[in-house]
Amino acid sequence: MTELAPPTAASPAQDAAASHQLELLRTMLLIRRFEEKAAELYSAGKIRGFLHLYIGEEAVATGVMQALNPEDAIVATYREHGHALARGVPPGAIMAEMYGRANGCSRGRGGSMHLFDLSRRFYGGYAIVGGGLPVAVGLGLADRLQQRRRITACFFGDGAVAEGEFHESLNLAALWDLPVLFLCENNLYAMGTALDRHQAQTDIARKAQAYSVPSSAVDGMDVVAVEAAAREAADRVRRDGRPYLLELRTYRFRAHSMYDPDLYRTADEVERWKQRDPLVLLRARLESRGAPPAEQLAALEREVDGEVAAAVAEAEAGAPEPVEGLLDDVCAERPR
Amino acid sequence: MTELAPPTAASPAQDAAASHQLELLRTMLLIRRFEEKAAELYSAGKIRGFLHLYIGEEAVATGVMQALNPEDAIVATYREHGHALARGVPPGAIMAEMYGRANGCSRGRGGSMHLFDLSRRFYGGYAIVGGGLPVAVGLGLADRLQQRRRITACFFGDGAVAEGEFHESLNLAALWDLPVLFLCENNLYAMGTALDRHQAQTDIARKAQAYSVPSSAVDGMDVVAVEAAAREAADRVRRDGRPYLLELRTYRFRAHSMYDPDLYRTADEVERWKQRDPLVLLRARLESRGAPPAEQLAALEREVDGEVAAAVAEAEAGAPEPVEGLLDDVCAERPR
Amino acid sequence: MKTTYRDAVRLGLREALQADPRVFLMGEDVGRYGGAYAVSRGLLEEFGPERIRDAPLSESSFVGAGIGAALGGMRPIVEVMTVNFSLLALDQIVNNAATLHHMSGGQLSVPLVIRMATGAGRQLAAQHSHSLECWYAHVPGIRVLAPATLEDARGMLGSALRRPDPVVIFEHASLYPVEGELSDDAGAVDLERAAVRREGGDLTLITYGGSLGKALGAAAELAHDGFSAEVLDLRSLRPLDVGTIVESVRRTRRAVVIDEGWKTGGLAGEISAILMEQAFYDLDAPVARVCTAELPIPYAKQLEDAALPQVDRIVTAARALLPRR
Amino acid sequence: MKTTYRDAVRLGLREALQADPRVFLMGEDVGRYGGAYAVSRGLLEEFGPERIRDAPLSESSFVGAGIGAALGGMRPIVEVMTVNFSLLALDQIVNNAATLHHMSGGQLSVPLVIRMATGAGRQLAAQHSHSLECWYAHVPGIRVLAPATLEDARGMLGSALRRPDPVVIFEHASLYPVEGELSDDAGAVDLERAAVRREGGDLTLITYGGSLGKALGAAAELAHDGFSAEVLDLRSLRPLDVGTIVESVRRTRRAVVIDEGWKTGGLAGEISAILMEQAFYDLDAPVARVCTAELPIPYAKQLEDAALPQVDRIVTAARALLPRR
Ligand SMILES: Cc1ncc(C[n+]2csc(CCOP(=O)(O)OP(=O)(O)O)c2C)c(N)n1
Ligand SMILES: Cc1ncc(C[n+]2csc(CCOP(=O)(O)OP(=O)(O)O)c2C)c(N)n1
Ligand SMILES: [Mg+2]
Ligand SMILES: [Mg+2]
Repeated sequence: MTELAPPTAASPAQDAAASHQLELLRTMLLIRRFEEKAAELYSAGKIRGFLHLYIGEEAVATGVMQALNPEDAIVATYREHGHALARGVPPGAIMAEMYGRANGCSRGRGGSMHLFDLSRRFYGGYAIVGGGLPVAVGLGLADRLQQRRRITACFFGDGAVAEGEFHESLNLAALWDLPVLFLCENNLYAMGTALDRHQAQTDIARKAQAYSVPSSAVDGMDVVAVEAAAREAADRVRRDGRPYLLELRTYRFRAHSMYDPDLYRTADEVERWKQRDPLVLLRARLESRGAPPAEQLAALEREVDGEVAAAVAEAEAGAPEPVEGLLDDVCAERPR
Repeated sequence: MTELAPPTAASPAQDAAASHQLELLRTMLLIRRFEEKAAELYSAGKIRGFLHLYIGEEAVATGVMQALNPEDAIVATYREHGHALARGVPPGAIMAEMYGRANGCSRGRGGSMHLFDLSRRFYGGYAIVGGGLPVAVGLGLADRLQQRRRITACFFGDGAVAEGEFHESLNLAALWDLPVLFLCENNLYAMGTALDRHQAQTDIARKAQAYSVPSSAVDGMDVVAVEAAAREAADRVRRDGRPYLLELRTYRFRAHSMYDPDLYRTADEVERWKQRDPLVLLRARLESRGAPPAEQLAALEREVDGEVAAAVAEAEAGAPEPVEGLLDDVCAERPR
Repeated sequence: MKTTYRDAVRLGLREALQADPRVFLMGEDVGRYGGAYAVSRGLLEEFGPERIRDAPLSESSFVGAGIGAALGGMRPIVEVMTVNFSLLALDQIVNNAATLHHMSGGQLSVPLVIRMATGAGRQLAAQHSHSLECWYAHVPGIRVLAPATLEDARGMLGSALRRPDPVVIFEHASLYPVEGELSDDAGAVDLERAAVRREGGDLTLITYGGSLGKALGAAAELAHDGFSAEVLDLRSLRPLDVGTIVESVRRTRRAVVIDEGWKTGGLAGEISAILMEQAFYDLDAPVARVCTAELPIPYAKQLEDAALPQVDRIVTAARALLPRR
Repeated sequence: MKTTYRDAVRLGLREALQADPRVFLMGEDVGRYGGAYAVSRGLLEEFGPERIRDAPLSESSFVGAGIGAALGGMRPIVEVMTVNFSLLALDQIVNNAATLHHMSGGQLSVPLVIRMATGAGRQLAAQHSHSLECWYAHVPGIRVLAPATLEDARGMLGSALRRPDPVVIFEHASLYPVEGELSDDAGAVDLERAAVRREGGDLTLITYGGSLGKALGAAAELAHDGFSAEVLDLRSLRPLDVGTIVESVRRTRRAVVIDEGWKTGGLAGEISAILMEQAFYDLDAPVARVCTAELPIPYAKQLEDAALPQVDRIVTAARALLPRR
């Protein structure tokens, strides 16, 4: 499913592919650095509440977003910094949200778990596991009823697969021919519960058969493979107006949240997965073809660091939401 | 899967089979006549609330109950007169319950949808579709934890398959190795919604694969086939201590409930299914082997009629529950 | 015209479907079956299966799909067959529908209408007879309505669809066959104000939905004894029209709240607490409550009748507050 | 011994598991992870995976399985990670656990204990900060407890397990790290009575769970001004110990109810309504409520703080009822 050519003299197509892959690297690096910074700021007490890091899983959001158009919709979970960044939500607006500031992308109401950006059809982070799936089905239904050719991408974890809403939502989407791309980020754990201790059948992609939904699984550490699989799946959803389930096999390098002492897996296991760090893999892929030069990579690192620093500065500079506006956003209809 | 021998001179085994089949006929006839009477009494205003008839589906409960031992548990739905009768709950206690009398099997609190008989481990009729499945899982869990070799039989309809609890419960039972026999009574409709309008994948037995649960489907109009399939499935659950899903393909001859104008299917379709009336099929099977003589069948009819009449008399004679006891059964612990 | 509450709801649905192509009705058996309470009969033929959408038994997900469809630009009307089954969808309603506008800092809004039948009185026993309006009325971010009259049955729906926020409409199942007059030009109704259904000066009976008839019955009985009871129909359970409630009770100085929910922690207690806070010094007697007894609803008729608010219990409660005559 | 609320709950769990082989603990991440709030850490090692049972994310079904296991002769303790997620299991709790004894005419009983964390105050925003105790307290057929102290955190569990009916225990998440003294022989506690946590004669502050500390803080501030506030810890939210509540307020003649739920339709309103009915003629001022503002809980600290009951809001509400000094 990859598009890699053998390493010979670079054709224009290969150049384009390389520069695209550099873009992928840039996005993944932004997610990585942004979250490393967020973890630091959490320890410093600048960010509060729950913070779920995506580190290790960057290839998934990054690869999938390549397959989506601006008019497509996205539904994500509480572990959604990566998705928001890859979708183009400004890092400053995300960081400010985690600071709880007025310039945050949810005006300080949502925090890390509830990032929203309607202008990018980023329909938010949902923190009730499984709770985003029905919403995605509804977005797909709206598109169908309005005969629009756009799709909804719905991210959720392996843990969500156990919830009844997974089952109900896949059935609804299939029954009603809805253009929803279901994306299961299988990182092998739901908090501290390993896949084989929460699923009697651990082949998630296969579960789609129970709803006559086509499905496949892809190596979620290889961003190029993710992009290819996501493009194929998204194109199919767009073309057929029917759902598809793509399972992305990945791993989180950090604990579930900042509260998690991470007692349920061995350091060894984590280390083994880090060998397949998506950034390392992509870098190796680029390097194996001789590109890009070290200074280009260093520049990219600098740029990304600068972007993260700017995001923090934006958050620090943000005004706190005034307490007087406490009841402002409860209803869209303003009280008379 | 049947045990029928070619019709030659009767061996002792054949005699036993024939007399057993006469028992099956008797049970199915009791359900049929009991419910015909209930429908009459409903029109007369003696029975109130919702009344869901099982007419047409008698082979399912009758056949399955043969495979269960007295120590096994049963969880049923709101359409459970047949299950209660086949399990041996006294017809008088059921009829009295539908009259709302003190001698009813739920002391008038439950009515038609909530029949209970703890002495027979009949854990009741559940009227929230899908709501019985988790309870059955729990009964199985209790058996596992107490290392008992008994099973729980859990009946539910095709409509319930769409509920999240179906998905969650099958996964739990499989994941935890619980001795639960899931019995899907697929009568092709959930109220007025045909199977293919509520399930994207209409092969219900096949859905069990999503949980690594073994499964099969059987002709639910043929009581002999049902019994054989249920025995095989129950034995397997008992032996392996793991769940099994048996789909029973059947049809209800009457409307969903007494409120249902039955607008969603054709008279023709109902007529075609009536050709496969489980009572007619079994009678034909018996007759094809020359047994039983007409007078034996007539006697059986008379007996069953008498039993139903006695049940009605018992209900009529039952005392109403006194209003003073209104708050008696809210908690098992009596207020001090 | 003479019609029924059921037909009035259907009329409201038809008008809404005709008026706005974004409106559609979704729920279990709303189409082919014609609605569990026959409310939507005929609509499938008129509007087709895309707009009269039969849903599988998946309450959580089809309600959630209603939320998503509202986000996607539609104006869904989701029917949950009864409030009992809505427990399966509460997560979507409370955690998503009611919060999305807020959590997104005002970016998203969810113009979703959820209709459901509620209430007891038909011997349907403990899993089909709840009155959980008070739970919904507890939740910020949603509006809760309870039409008790034909006008409201027809008109509240259209008015609700014009709001940008989620609205939950409770139709008491025993009202569907009730007959009455409905003026042909009845249309949108106000959603903010409680309605005085009978004027009076000696005490106020405060109620809504399926209990309105019983309150009016009690008021008629009290009139025989020479007491004039004002009957207030709350209409909107969230937000409550506190102004009208307090104004009436300040005037009559006595109140009985009638509510088919269980007493403890129910809506009647909320009204009583509001009167405590805002009319304490005007009260001549403590506010009384007539609610459902604290038990799952039993099947047997005499038990169910004894469990529910009835005219005689309302009259007794009222008399206890009134001076002897 | 000096210990924490968290450890006190764990102690209660250990004691229960040791005392009765029918007891087991089941819920998401109670085993390998050690509990979302580290309450059950170490129990897996001590009691093994059959009795410390990690459940998949399937709230409705593992709570329902708890019901079935109770019917089958076990004494399950089901942990729902927080009350927010319990919405997914409400159907099982309300329609099955609370009704089975009744619907079966007294044949079945469900000796099930459900524990869950509740409450806000840790910047977890609108989907992780509910206080829905009042919903549970509305439902006949279940008992609802809210341990506010270390003794209750440890003792209520054992007492609950001795009851034949479903019991729901709410542990306010902000209490887990609270330290205190627990006597070594602390054991079973009474489940019926509210507790006077501070005696006083000028007014009664009525509260429970996570708000007890705030009420005590307010009482201390009021004492500076020369007012002696009695602080009542409800402990049992269903049934309510109406006797103790009414006795106290009849004596002090003034009351403020503090409850972290949203105000409208919350538990504070119920207490106010009870006082209306049973202490109206003894009140010198209307009963006041200090509750959470009517909005989904916001993430930003200053907004969350402003939304929740705080000591200063309690003091202000109390002062408004008291004579000027
Ligand atoms: C309904 C519900 N139950 C429990 C939780 C607590 N919780 C938060 S994340 C999580 C694990 C989810 O695992 P998975 O779906 O695999 O996503 P991941 O965190 O691995 O990305 C749990 C149990 C929740 N948020 N919602
Ligand atoms: C959760 C829930 N939703 C809706 C209903 C209303 N209802 C009662 S029976 C039924 C159809 C169930 O169909 P199926 O499971 O196939 O059982 P059948 O009636 O055919 O035996 C519906 C929708 C209900 N009782 N519970
Ligand atoms: Mg995971
Ligand atoms: Mg069916």
